[in-house]
Amino acid sequence: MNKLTYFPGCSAHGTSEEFDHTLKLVMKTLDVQMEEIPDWNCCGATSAHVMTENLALALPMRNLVLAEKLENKTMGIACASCYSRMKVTKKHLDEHPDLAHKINTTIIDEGEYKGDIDVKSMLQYCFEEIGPEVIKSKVTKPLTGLKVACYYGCLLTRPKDVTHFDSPEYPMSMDILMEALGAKAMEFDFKTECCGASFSISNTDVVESLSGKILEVAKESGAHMIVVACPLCQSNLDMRQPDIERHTGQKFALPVMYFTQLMALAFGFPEKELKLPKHIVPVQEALSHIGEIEPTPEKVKKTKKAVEAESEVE
Amino acid sequence: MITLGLQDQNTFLEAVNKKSGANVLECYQCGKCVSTCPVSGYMDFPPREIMQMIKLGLKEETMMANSMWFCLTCSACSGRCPREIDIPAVMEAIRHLAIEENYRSDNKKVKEIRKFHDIFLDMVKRYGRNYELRMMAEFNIRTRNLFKDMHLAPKALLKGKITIGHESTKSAKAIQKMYKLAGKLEKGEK
Amino acid sequence: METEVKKAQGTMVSAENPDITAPADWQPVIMGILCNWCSYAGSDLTGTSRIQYPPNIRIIRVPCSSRVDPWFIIKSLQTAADGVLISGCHPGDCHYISGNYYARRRFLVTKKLLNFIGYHENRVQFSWVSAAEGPKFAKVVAKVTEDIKQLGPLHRYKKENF
Amino acid sequence: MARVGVFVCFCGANIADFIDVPAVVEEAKKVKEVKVSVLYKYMCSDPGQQMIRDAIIQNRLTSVVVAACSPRMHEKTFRKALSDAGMNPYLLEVANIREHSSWVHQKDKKAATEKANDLIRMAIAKSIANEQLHEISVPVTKRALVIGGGIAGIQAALDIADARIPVTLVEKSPSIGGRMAQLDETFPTLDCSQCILTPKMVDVASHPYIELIPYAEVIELDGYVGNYKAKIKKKASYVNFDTCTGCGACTQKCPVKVPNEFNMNIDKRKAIYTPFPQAVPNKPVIDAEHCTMLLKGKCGICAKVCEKGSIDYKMVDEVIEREIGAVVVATGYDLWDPKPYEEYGVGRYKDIITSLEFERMVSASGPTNGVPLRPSDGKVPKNVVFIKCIGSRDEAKGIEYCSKICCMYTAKHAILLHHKVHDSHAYIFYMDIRAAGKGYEEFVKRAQVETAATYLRGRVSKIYKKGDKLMVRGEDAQIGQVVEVEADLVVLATAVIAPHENPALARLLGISYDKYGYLSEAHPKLRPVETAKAGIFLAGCTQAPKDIPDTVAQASACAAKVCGLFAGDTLKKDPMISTISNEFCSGCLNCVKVCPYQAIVTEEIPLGHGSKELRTVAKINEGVCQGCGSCVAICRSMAISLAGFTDPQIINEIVAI
Repeated sequence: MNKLTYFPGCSAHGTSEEFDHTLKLVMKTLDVQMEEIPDWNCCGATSAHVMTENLALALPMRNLVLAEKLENKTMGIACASCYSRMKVTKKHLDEHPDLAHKINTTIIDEGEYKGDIDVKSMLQYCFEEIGPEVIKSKVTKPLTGLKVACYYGCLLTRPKDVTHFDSPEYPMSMDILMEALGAKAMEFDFKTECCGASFSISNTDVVESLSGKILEVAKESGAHMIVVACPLCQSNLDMRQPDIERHTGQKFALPVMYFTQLMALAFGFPEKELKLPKHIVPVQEALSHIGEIEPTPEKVKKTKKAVEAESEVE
Repeated sequence: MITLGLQDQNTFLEAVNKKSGANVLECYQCGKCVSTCPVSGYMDFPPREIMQMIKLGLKEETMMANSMWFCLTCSACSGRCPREIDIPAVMEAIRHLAIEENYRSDNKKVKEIRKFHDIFLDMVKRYGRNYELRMMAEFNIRTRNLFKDMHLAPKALLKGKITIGHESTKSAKAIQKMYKLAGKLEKGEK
Repeated sequence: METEVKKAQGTMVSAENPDITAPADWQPVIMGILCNWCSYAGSDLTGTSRIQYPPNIRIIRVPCSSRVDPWFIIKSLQTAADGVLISGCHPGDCHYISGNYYARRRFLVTKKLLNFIGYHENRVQFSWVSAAEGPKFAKVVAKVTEDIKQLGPLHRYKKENF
Repeated sequence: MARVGVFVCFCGANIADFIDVPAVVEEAKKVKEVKVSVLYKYMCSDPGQQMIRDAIIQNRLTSVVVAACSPRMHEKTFRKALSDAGMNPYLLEVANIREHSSWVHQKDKKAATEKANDLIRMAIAKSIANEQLHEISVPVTKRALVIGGGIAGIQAALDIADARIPVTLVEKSPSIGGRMAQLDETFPTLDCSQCILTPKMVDVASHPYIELIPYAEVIELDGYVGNYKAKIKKKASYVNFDTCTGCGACTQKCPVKVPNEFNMNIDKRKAIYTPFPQAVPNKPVIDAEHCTMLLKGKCGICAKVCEKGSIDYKMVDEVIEREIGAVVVATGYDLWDPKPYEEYGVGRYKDIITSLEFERMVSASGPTNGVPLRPSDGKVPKNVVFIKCIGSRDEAKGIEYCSKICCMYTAKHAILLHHKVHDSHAYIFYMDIRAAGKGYEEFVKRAQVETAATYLRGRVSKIYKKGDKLMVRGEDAQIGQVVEVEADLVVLATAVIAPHENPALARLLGISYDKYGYLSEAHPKLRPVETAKAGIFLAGCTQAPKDIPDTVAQASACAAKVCGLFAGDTLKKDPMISTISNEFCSGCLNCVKVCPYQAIVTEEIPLGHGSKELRTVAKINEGVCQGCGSCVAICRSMAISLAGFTDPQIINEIVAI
C-alpha cells in the first residue's frame, strides 16, 4: 500500500466535489492510502501573489509545514492552481534559505519548514508513481469508442523549471492515461492554452473568449468530451459553456469531465458515483459512445519486412 | 511625444529588474509573448511594449497601464520567450510596485480585478479557506453589479455545483496571525 | 600592538615582519610578468586608451604565462619587488592552447610554498587579462598596488638579512 | 665586455610631455656597459633608424636598446635597422616607455620618468644576455589537402591547383557538390545553382593537379606545417571506380528503396545509387546499411546487370597516406532540427517543412519536379507561411547567433514560390531583415514589391490545425496586433549549425573549435582564414555561417595562403624556440607532457662518451616548436632554454631594478 499526503484545495468541497470524490475512489482501487492534511488552508491562489509578496509564500508554506508533519514522502494536490502555488513557493523557499527563514516567522506556531516533501499534482502522481500499466490492469470496463480531448491548462506543466513534468506545449501524460482506459485521445492543439482562470468571476468576458476558443478547437478535434485535471478549468469550460454558445452562436455540447471520473468509470464504479448531475453540460450523450467500435481503416497490413527498416522491397 | 534622455539613470528599470529577478534589457522585441498571451488583446500595452517602456524608463505610463492586472500568470510567454525572460515575474514586479507606491488606475476592469483579489484575500483571512458562492455574491455586491451571473446561480445551485454552506479551518486564528505578521514584514522591507 | 602603534603614526609596517618599516610615503615596487599575446597586448591597450594606473609596476614580457618559472617570482621578491603580478590569457584562450592552465597549477603550488615560508598570500597575484581588456588591466594593477601597500615593505629572505 | 647603445624616442610629444627624456638619457649612461645613449624625436623614422645604424658601426655595439613604443609595434622595424648595420637583429631589446609609462602615468612626471629609467635598465640588462639568433628553415611538401568537397572545398582546390600545386580533395559523400548542389536558384541573382556549380565540379574531376578522393574521410594527421602526413580512409563503395562507366543499369535494377537524403527524404533512392544526376564522380556506391546482398547475402542483381563486372561485394575500407604541406578544412554546415518547437506542432504536422525541403521541391530536378506540394495531401499550396529564425537567435530552444543566410534565402523562396505557383501568396514572419550584401537589399525589395510577399514583424507563437489548414499565429508588431494566417504550407528557416563531426575533426587536426562546434580562426578580424596551428586553414561555413559569395572569397583566400606558404622551397620560422641540452637532460620527459604541440620527441643517446649503453633524452622538433616556454619552466634539471627568453635574460631583467 502506498501512502500519500493529500491536499484537496478549497474547490474540492465546493465546485469540484466530483473530482475529490472520484479521486478517492480510484486511489482506493489503486491501493493508495490518502491522508488529508489536517486543518489545511487556502493556498492563496492567484490573488495572494498578485497583491502581496510575503503572504503569497506564507499561505502555501503553512500547508507545506503541516504536510511535512505527516511524514509521507509525497504530497498529492488535486487542484492545478494549488499545485502551482505550492510548487512555486517550495522552489522559492528551497532556493533561498534566508527567505524561508523569514517567511517561517509568520507561521512559527506550526513548526519549522524542512523542505523534504515532494509535491505532485494528482495527474502527475497517477502518471509517474502509479503508471499507465498499473492503471490499465485495473480497467474492468474499457472506454472503447470514447474520443476525448485532454486539456491540461496552464499550471500543470508550466513553468517547466517549476513543475519538471511533461511538456509545457504538448503534454501527453493524460492522453496516455486515457488510452490506458481504452479511450481515444484526440490530437488537440489547445492542451495548454489558458482558459481565463482567475478571471472566472471578475472578468467573465475574457473567460468566455478564451474558453470559447478552446471549446472550438476541441470540437474540431472530433472529441466527444474534454478531460481535465483542474477544477477551475472544469468550471470555466463547463459552467460558462452555455453562455459561450449563446454569445458565439456555436453549438459545442462538449461535456467536461475530470480524468478521475473516467478512471472511476473504467474501473467499474457505477455511474452514480461520478456525480454526473453536477455537470452543467449533460454527459450522457458523450458516454453513450462507449462501446462503439470504430471501423478499422482499410490499411494494407504492412509486412514485417517493410516495417523493419526504412527500406522496402518492391 | 516622449522626450528621452532627461534621466541620468533608469531607476525604474533597476527596480523592476531587482524585484523580478529578470533582466528586462534582454528583451529584443520579437513579440512572441504578445501573440502567446491569452489576454494581450485586453491590455493597453501588451508585454512586448511594457518591456520597451521599462527599458525607456517610462514609469508613470507603465504603472498606470492595465497590463499587469490582466496578466493571468499562465507562464505561456516565459515558456516560449527565446531569451528566457521571466515575463510573469516582470508583470508581478510592476504590479507590486504599483501597489506599494499607490498607483491607482481609473480603468474599471482594473478596479474590479483588484476588488476581486481583495475580497478573496479577505475571505481567506476570515475563514482560512475560500467559498465560491460567497465570493461571487460579495464581488457582485461590492462592484454594484448584483445581477451578474445570476442566471447561472439557480442552475449551479440546483446541480450542487455550488454549495451554500461552508467550513473554516480550525485555526483561522493562525491565518489571521500570519496575515498580520506577513503585513508587518512587507512594511518592514519598505 | 607594536604594529598598531607604528601604523597609527603613519609608518608602513611589513605584514610579515613588524621590524621592517618604511616611511609613510613609501611606494612599493611590483614586478609584472605578462604573457605576450593577451596580457602584454592588454597592457598596451591600456596605454593606447590612456587609462591611468599607479606607476609602481615594472613589466617583463614572456611568450606565455607557462614560461614563468617560480624562480622568477622568488628572485623578484629577493631583490627589488614587494609584490609580483603574473597575468596570462583567459582560460581556454591561451595562444599556446593550454599553457595558462599549467601556469595556474604551478602558481597555486608556488603560493603555498611562499605562504609556508611566511609571505602573505597577496604578495603574489595571478590574473587573466585579454588583449581587449585595457581597462581591466588598469584595475588589476590598481588593486595589486593597493594590496601590496597594505602589506607594507617586504622582509627580503636573503643571506645577508639573517 | 658588452657595448650597449641606448636610443630614446620622444615620440613627438607622446613621450616627451610626460617623461623627462634628457634625464632618462643621462640615467642610462650611468650603466657601465652603455657606450652611447642618445635621444631623437621619432626613432622609427628613417633618420632615427639611420642614427641607430651609424651608432652601431661607430661604437661597435654588441647590443641595442630602443626606448620607445611597445615592441609589439616597432620591434620588427628596429630589428631590420640592426640587420642593415650588419648586426644580428636579435640583439635588440625594446623598452616600452610609451604604452607602459608616458601614456599611463600622465599626472606624475617624476614617477613616469623613474619607471622609464627602470624599464630601460631592465632592457639593457636583458640585452647583454641576448644571443645571436638565426631564422630557421624547414623543408616543405608542396601538396595541399582539402577536406570537404562543397563549394568552399571546390573553390580552394581549384585555386590552389591552378597555381600548379597538387591538391588532394577528400569528400565524405559519394559526390562533391555539397549543400550548394541541393539548391535551386541562388540569391541575389537567381542564377541556377546547378548551372554555376557543375562546371566547377567537372573542372575538379578533370584537373591534372587535383586528386579527388570521394567517399573518404581523413582519420589522422601528424607532423607540422610544411610536413604533414595524413591518413585517409576510403570507405568501401563496393564498386570498382576504375572500370565502372557510370551507365546506371545497376541503380535502375536495384530493388531496395531508401529515403533519399539528397532530396531531404522526400522521395526514395536505391541501395546502389549516385546521389544526384550530375554527381562527380558519376559512379554509384552501395549503401551497406540497406543493401540486402551485403546484409543477408540475397539479391546480387546489380552484379548481374553490370556489364563491366565492376561490382565487388567483398570490397573493404582502405587506408591510404599522403604527405602534404598544408590543409584547408571546408566541412560546411548542418541544419538544426526544429523538433523543440513543440508549440508549432513540428513533427505532428506534415505540412510544416524546412527550408531545404522547400528548396528541393522547387528545384526543377527535385522530387516534385519543381512544384511545391503539401506533404499531407500532395496538393499545391496557395498560402505559404515562411518563419525565419527557427533555432537562430533563440537561446531557449536553439542557438544564440544569427544564421546569416536565412533572411536572404527566405526572400528567394517567396520569389520562387511566386514563380512556380502564380496564384500563391507568401507570408513571412521575421524579427529583423538582415540584408547586408551586394544587391541584397534590392533583392529583398523585389520579394516585397514584385512578389508582394507579406512581411510580418514578429515571432510566431503557435501553429494549430483547422480543417486541412494550419493556423499560424504571431504578432505583427508594426500594427501592434496579433494576426493569424490560414496556411496551406509552413516553411521553417532552420538555423545553420556546425557539422556534428567538427569537434572530433578539430581534435584530430589539433585545432580549436568554439562552443557551437565551429572551427576557430586565429584572429576574428585580422587572421580569419588561418587557424592557430600553422599550415591549417578554414574555408566556408565550418568557421561560421556564410553565404556563397563569402564562402568562395574565403576559399580563395585559403588558396592564396597555401600558395604563399609554398612560395619558397623552405619555410622561414622565428628562431625563438626551445633547445634541450643533452648533457643536462635527465630523461624525465615532463616536457613531453606539457608541450601543447607534441614538439618534443625522445632520442636515444650513448650513456657516456663512447659508451655502448643508451639513455633516453628529450629532443625538440624545430619545425613544430612554437616557443611558448612551457617546457622550460617544467624542466627540473634546467636543461631546456628558450631562445630570446632565456633564464639569464629574464633574471637579468629582474635584478636590474
